[in-house]
Amino acid sequence: MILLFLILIPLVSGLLSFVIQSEQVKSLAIVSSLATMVVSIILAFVFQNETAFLEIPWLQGMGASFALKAGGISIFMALLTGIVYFILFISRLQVKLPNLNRYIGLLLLTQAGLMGVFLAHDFLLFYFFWELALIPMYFLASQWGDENRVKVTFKFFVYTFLGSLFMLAGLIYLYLQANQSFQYEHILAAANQLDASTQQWMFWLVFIAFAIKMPLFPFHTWQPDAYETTETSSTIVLSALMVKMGLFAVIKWLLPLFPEGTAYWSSTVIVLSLIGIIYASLIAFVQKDIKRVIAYSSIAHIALMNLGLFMNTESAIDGVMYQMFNHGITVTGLWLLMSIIENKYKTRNMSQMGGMAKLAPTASIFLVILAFSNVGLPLTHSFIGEFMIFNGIMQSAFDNHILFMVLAGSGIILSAMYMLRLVQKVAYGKVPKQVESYVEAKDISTPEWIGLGLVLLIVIVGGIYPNVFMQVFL
Amino acid sequence: MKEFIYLIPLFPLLGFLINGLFWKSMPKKLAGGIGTVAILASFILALVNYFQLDPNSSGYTFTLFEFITAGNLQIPFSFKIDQLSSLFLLIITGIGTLIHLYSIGYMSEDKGYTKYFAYLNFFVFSMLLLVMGGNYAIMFIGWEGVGLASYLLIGFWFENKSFTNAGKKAFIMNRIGDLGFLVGMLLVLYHFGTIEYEQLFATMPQQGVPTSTMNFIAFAFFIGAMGKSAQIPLYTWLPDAMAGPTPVSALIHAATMVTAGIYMIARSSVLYNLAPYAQDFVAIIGIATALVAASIALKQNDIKKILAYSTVSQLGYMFLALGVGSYVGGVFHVMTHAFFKALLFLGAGAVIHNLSGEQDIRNMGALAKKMPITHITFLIACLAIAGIPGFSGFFSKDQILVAAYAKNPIYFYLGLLGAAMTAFYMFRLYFLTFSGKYRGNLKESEIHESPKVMTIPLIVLAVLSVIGGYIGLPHLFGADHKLANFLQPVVEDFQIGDVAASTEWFLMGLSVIVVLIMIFLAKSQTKTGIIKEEKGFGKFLQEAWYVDEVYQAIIVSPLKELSQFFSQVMDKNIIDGVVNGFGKMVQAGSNRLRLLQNGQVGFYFFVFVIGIFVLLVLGLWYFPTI
Amino acid sequence: MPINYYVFLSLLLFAIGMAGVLVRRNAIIVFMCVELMLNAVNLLMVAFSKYYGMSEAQVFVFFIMVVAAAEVAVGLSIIVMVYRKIHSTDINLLNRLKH
Amino acid sequence: MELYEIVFWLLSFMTVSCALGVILSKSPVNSVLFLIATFFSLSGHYVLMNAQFLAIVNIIVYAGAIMVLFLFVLMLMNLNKDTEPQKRRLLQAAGLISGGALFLVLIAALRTVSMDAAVIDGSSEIGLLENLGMVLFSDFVLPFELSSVLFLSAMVGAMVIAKKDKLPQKENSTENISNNFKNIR
Amino acid sequence: MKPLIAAAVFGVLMMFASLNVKEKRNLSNFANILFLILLGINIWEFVEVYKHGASIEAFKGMIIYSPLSVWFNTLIVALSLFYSLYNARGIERVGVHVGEYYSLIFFMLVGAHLLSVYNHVLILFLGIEIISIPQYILAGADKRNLKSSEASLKYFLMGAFSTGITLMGLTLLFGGTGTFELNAMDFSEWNYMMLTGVIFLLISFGFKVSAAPMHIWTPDVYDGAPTAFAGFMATVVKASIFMAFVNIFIHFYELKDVWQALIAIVIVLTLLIGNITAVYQQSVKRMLAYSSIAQSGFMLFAVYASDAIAVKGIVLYAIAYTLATLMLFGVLSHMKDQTYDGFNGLSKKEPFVAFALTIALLSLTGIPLTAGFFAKFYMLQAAFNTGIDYTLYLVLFALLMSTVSVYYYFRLIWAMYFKIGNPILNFEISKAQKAILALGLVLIIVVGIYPDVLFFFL
Repeated sequence: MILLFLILIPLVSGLLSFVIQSEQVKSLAIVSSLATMVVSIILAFVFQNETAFLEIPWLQGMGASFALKAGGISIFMALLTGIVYFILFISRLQVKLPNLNRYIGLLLLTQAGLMGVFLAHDFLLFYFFWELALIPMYFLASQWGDENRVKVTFKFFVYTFLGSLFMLAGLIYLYLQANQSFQYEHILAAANQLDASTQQWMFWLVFIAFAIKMPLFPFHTWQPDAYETTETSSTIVLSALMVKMGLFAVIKWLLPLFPEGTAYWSSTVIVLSLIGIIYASLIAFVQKDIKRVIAYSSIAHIALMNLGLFMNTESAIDGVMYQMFNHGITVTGLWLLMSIIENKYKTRNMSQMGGMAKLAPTASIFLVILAFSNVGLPLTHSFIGEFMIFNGIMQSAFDNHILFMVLAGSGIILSAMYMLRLVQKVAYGKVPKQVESYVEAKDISTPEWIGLGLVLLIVIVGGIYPNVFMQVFL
Repeated sequence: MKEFIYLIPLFPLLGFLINGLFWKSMPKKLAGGIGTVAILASFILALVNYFQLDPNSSGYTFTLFEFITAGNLQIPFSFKIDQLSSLFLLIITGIGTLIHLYSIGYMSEDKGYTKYFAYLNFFVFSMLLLVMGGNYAIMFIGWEGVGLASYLLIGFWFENKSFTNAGKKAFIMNRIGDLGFLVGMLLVLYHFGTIEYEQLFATMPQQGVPTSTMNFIAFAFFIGAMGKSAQIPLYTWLPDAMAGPTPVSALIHAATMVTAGIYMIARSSVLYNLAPYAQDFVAIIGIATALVAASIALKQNDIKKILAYSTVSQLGYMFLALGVGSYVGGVFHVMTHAFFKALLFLGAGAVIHNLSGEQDIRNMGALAKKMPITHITFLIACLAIAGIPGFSGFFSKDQILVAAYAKNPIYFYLGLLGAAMTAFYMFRLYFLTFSGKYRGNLKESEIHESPKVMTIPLIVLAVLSVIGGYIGLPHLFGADHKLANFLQPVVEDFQIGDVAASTEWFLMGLSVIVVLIMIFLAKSQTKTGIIKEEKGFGKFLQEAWYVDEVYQAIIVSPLKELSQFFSQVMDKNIIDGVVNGFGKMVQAGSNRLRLLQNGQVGFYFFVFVIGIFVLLVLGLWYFPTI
Repeated sequence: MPINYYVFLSLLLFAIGMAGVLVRRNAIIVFMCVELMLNAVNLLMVAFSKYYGMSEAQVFVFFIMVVAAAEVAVGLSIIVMVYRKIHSTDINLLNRLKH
Repeated sequence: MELYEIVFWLLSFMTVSCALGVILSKSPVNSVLFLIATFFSLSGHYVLMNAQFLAIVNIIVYAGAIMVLFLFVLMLMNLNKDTEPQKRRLLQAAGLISGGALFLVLIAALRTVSMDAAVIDGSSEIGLLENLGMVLFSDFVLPFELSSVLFLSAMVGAMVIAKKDKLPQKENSTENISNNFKNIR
Repeated sequence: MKPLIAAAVFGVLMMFASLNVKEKRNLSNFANILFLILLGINIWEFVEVYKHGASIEAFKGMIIYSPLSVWFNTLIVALSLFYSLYNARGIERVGVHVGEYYSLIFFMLVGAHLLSVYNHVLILFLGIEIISIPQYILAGADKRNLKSSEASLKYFLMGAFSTGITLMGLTLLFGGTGTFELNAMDFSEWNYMMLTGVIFLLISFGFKVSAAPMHIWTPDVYDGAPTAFAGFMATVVKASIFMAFVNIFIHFYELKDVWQALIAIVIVLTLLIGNITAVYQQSVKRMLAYSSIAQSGFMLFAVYASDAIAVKGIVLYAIAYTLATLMLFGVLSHMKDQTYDGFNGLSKKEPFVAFALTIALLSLTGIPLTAGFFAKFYMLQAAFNTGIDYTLYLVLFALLMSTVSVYYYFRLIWAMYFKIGNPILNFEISKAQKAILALGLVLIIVVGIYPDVLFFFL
């Protein structure tokens, strides 16, 4: 029952906020997200060893049921969703946007979709939520953000929609193989019985949806534009949570479903991931727009995580799970900072920035720490995750495992290059003359402080004593 | 002490947290005090630890908590306390205390005073983690932590772009090394299943891992050391790192952090002993670095640059020691070098401080009278680094050179060449700074001796620079090598051939003579106090062999070009072009296809009939397979 | 006469009707060609009726005629309506709706 | 060669040539007349196959009523001349070729169907009015009733379409359009 | 049987009403009441058939009532009611003969009824004709508008042509099998005559459901026809014809090797032409015409599979597609400017309407939580069920084209929500109409969440 709350609270409050016109919608958002977070925390830390399961009859004629199951990674991702949403709402308390109630409503609906994706234990239900998360996102991204947003969002939508349609084809095929049942176990059994060649093409049918969502090189081109143009909250939901759907789906669905297909294609995926790491990092290195730096950095990090998933080692997959959480948290903080910086300098062009360490020392401190968390410096939680992934890569049975490890590891050098460049351009140096007249010298506001503080707390605690979080899924 | 060992890193951490969290409201004096006291407390604990250490046991491992436990990956957050780490603890906290003390004076007029001490404490904390760590993972935490602290402190004056560039450069170069470290560590984990020193080194020789693998692992680790300890080809960050406040240069870029690589290899001596080729490689890189850096130092005019290249060069010596198997020699030199190099930097700092930031030795001179304590201590340090008998540097350097000779005489002769150059540039520096005439712009009356808080550390270090060598007297003198004995349970020299006593005397004498000649040469060169514009080879040396330019041309620029290509062409036009191409294709197809609908029924009938025809033909002839 | 002859004859008529639809541009003539096609069907149907000895087929033909008559009523009125507007029955002249 | 064979060939020739006349004659009125002739020859075929009732109906309904309607409309519009400028010979050739090709395809397919029982034997009863009436009003009563619906809708439709409405003209008035079209022609 | 009679009688009633009632509004109200009664009669009939359990044969096997067919018919009538309730104002504005329009619609429902229950091919033929002839007229109902007349003429000429094809097909089928009753047809020993007949039928049905390459009349006719009627033609009529299409091809199962391949080709062409051409359109109405072609491509999967799932799928698709398209056409009939730009900023002016249209568009795109998703789902499931090896490629192609469809559907959302403008309405969207939109919205979502609601008796 507690699982249902995770979906119902955001869903109901999301619908409710379309009705509320006044400022109260903010309190509603905070209360709702707080409640969701508390539920997810309870689920994660109190019931951690029990597998929560819920099944409500739904389409019995079709063999689909409203089945939710929380255990391991599902619960961990639900926790991430709960935390990120709370941070999001609390730290953007003072933001002024037109049609705020709709904005918040759509965000909450997206949350419901995300929760559903992470908890669904029925293939059809999973697909439902997969799309449910996408649609409000489309409106969020199209309605609030930069000028270019509508086109960019449209591309994003079409791209991901195409992917999910491929998954739909795979889903129907499996459904028929499983004697018309969508139950996870039945689908799993049916998929495992497929012969190798079928698994090989089925793999791509399903994986392409996830790969676009992640996004994996070369399916990534929607992402930088989308991140650049969307409003910060949407960006956070997109990059901290939505892209995790792809990774999550690989863990929960793809890998167990098609072991032979995975084995057959993993070298291809690995090569793509490795290219993605280096390629995206290099691009991030020369971006002028601060948001695009984070966007490309995100591609590189996701590529590393995807790489870990296809290593077929326990350590890598554990690491990826942890790193998904870490990346979600860190990137949330980074996007918050990017929006603070943008508001301060009224531009996103790095070359017109500088001297933030003087203007807003607290923000700069957060920036530096989160930048280093993004780089994977020890004592931040990203280090633990990346370390485990690297270890997993090293332990894998591939002949070239050392080469993979070195190439993947080059990401840590490149990430330092672009993140430090960002920090230097933004925080250091002097305030450029041309922006001096209108730059706001004020430091971050209290809500932002709370949000970023929470991020920081998780970053550090997760980096020093990771078991606090890792016990949730181990 | 065992149960309280975690207090050693905890104090600096607390200092960091207090200064870091309350940086806005912290009174200036308190900040310095907190910072210094935190390190002092650690130093005292380190002393206690040192004295409680059982000289015969090989130390103990103290597990604080489970760090990473996931599946078969079990990494505890543990400390390994043994002779090696205890020694380093002493060096770090000891010199750290002195430098903190010195900083109170040196940084007294800086706005980022509190921040400075917070960073410095964080550095010490990381460094302590590095040496105390009970496994490679903890070492790596400290390893990267010191990198971070170094980055922050180099770019301490963040408004200056070239300073922050230097910090960035340092961090990124270190990161390249870190990748090597990481690969090495993970390979160890892969082959031996643990990275916990105690289990690892106890069983390593018996595991039967092929030598080629061991070489590879050792090589990977050495890449890490190259980055951190500024060896060829990753040394160029260190001279730039002098952008930071001078005490920082003293502490981080001379005395402690840069020796982390030596510590790591000494710690992994079991591994390196099993990896002969990697050892040779270490030695070659070491001696090459020593020579290259020394040659560059010959022609530098910035006081800190000279010291920086000197540091690189000395670090090369240490690696030479490690490479030829003289781990004790390496560690010994680390210690003595820490004393005299910290002293040199602090002295230089005092000079710079009192000359209002002037760093160019062409604008100095005749400071001996104005700053007597600084002068004397600086001279001691110069004598020590040049290897004048009686001073600490002499003993450690001699031990290294003898070991090198035992391995291969070429190492010795090259090392001797390096020592000669060292003596030359150090005394060139000394003479130009302290003797002759004052060539700067300041009024001479404005130049005065530093405050006590700055001179006391100088004096202490000067004393240490003199006596530090006596714990490692060569066997030749009939005395015990105390340091070797002390380290014996943990690290031992490896396969160093015996050198006949007479040969040893000869070598020692040779080096002393060469050094003395060089000092006089330096004296004569600097008599006029005028340094000519360099030309030809001199210019080449002055410009540091154009290494930075070469790196820029063959690595950085192509990388940037490539990135620009990826960003502008590959991503925008090719990959995204394909994606958008689909959209455009659909649009264009739509534009063509809609012309089919030309509005004329006659044509529609045609389309219809053709459709009928095609379907009939296909249906009646092509498909019937019933 | 074997039924094949009638099949061929009917198909020939049908094809002629179809060709007429394609060739002619006068709406009325086009419609007449369609009637020709219908009559081809009628002929075939009668032949089958004979072949199978089923009078239902002839009733079917009867209904085809009924439908044809209804279509003619509607069709001619549409043509008249169009003619009133554009004073022509040329089918290709009407192409305001396109693309 | 039996008599009925001669009649069959004769009628067939007439049918086909009249049908060709429909599509090839330039004057619409001629086409109509050719079509009526076709219907007559088809009625001859029906008689040959002992479908006397249908033969009569064909003449009365088709040739009599429907074609007269056609003729009437043609006269009404005064289209008794060639209204199709023969510009697109190619298109016409293509039309004929398509029709021919389709015919060939069908023939080629149906040639293989072996149905060689004779259909002209002069002995069947099925075409008699009595039989047809029995079938029509017993088995086919539903279609019979439905055809009334069809006629009703056709009736209503013809009325809706053909009646001149008294309505205020919209912006794109009929007059303007007809003028435009006059200009085009 | 009762609904059949009732529909015919109601048609006649409307004719008489139009003689006596002068107020247009009263006529449409009367018609709405009649629709409601018809729906009631349909439900009554359905309950009877459902209670009876098995299928009922009537008129010596000419028609067969099965629960499914009567249920489908009930849904068709319900959708007609939905249509007429919303579009009453639109219909009134088409021309003077409002009563006659309604009476024609009732006659079309007679045809639709026949198309879902026929067993005798003559009934099928009559059904097609009864449903077609009123369409020719309705297309030309707006006599002030030349486009309407043009549409009518085009539709009529091509429709008559296709009648010839249909008849040839039916005749050849009879020649091949020697019977008119579908149940009695035996295809176990096939010959080219029946095969040719089947292909002819495929072509003629393809024409009616606007499958490429027989689709070519569709855009012009839907574009030219009065918006109020185009909606009906594109939805209810099409759905019933599809039902007939699937039902007849189920009987041709033994020949499936041939016609499945042909339908596969037709599907590919239909999806390609429908979707791709729709992309370039500027007029929403014309876009909807192409969209209806595209959706036909999807519905053709039911024919392709021709099994029990396909029939269910057609029911579902009919509902999903019809509801959504009716909503779109309904709102479209209000718009002065029927291009995309005419919709700019509709969300500001009519937020609820814009929202309802958005859901309708999402349903057409096939997004989960809307009826359109399950509709497509059933289609693809049915397709996969055939087990033919090239089905996968067919399905993938269909999905690819579905992605293309996002472009033109979302363009409308884009216009309504993200563009600024002041849309001008010909006449206000009344509260009642909004309520009907809301009903449609709820239905789309309910079916989207729980499609079993349509099959509760099966």
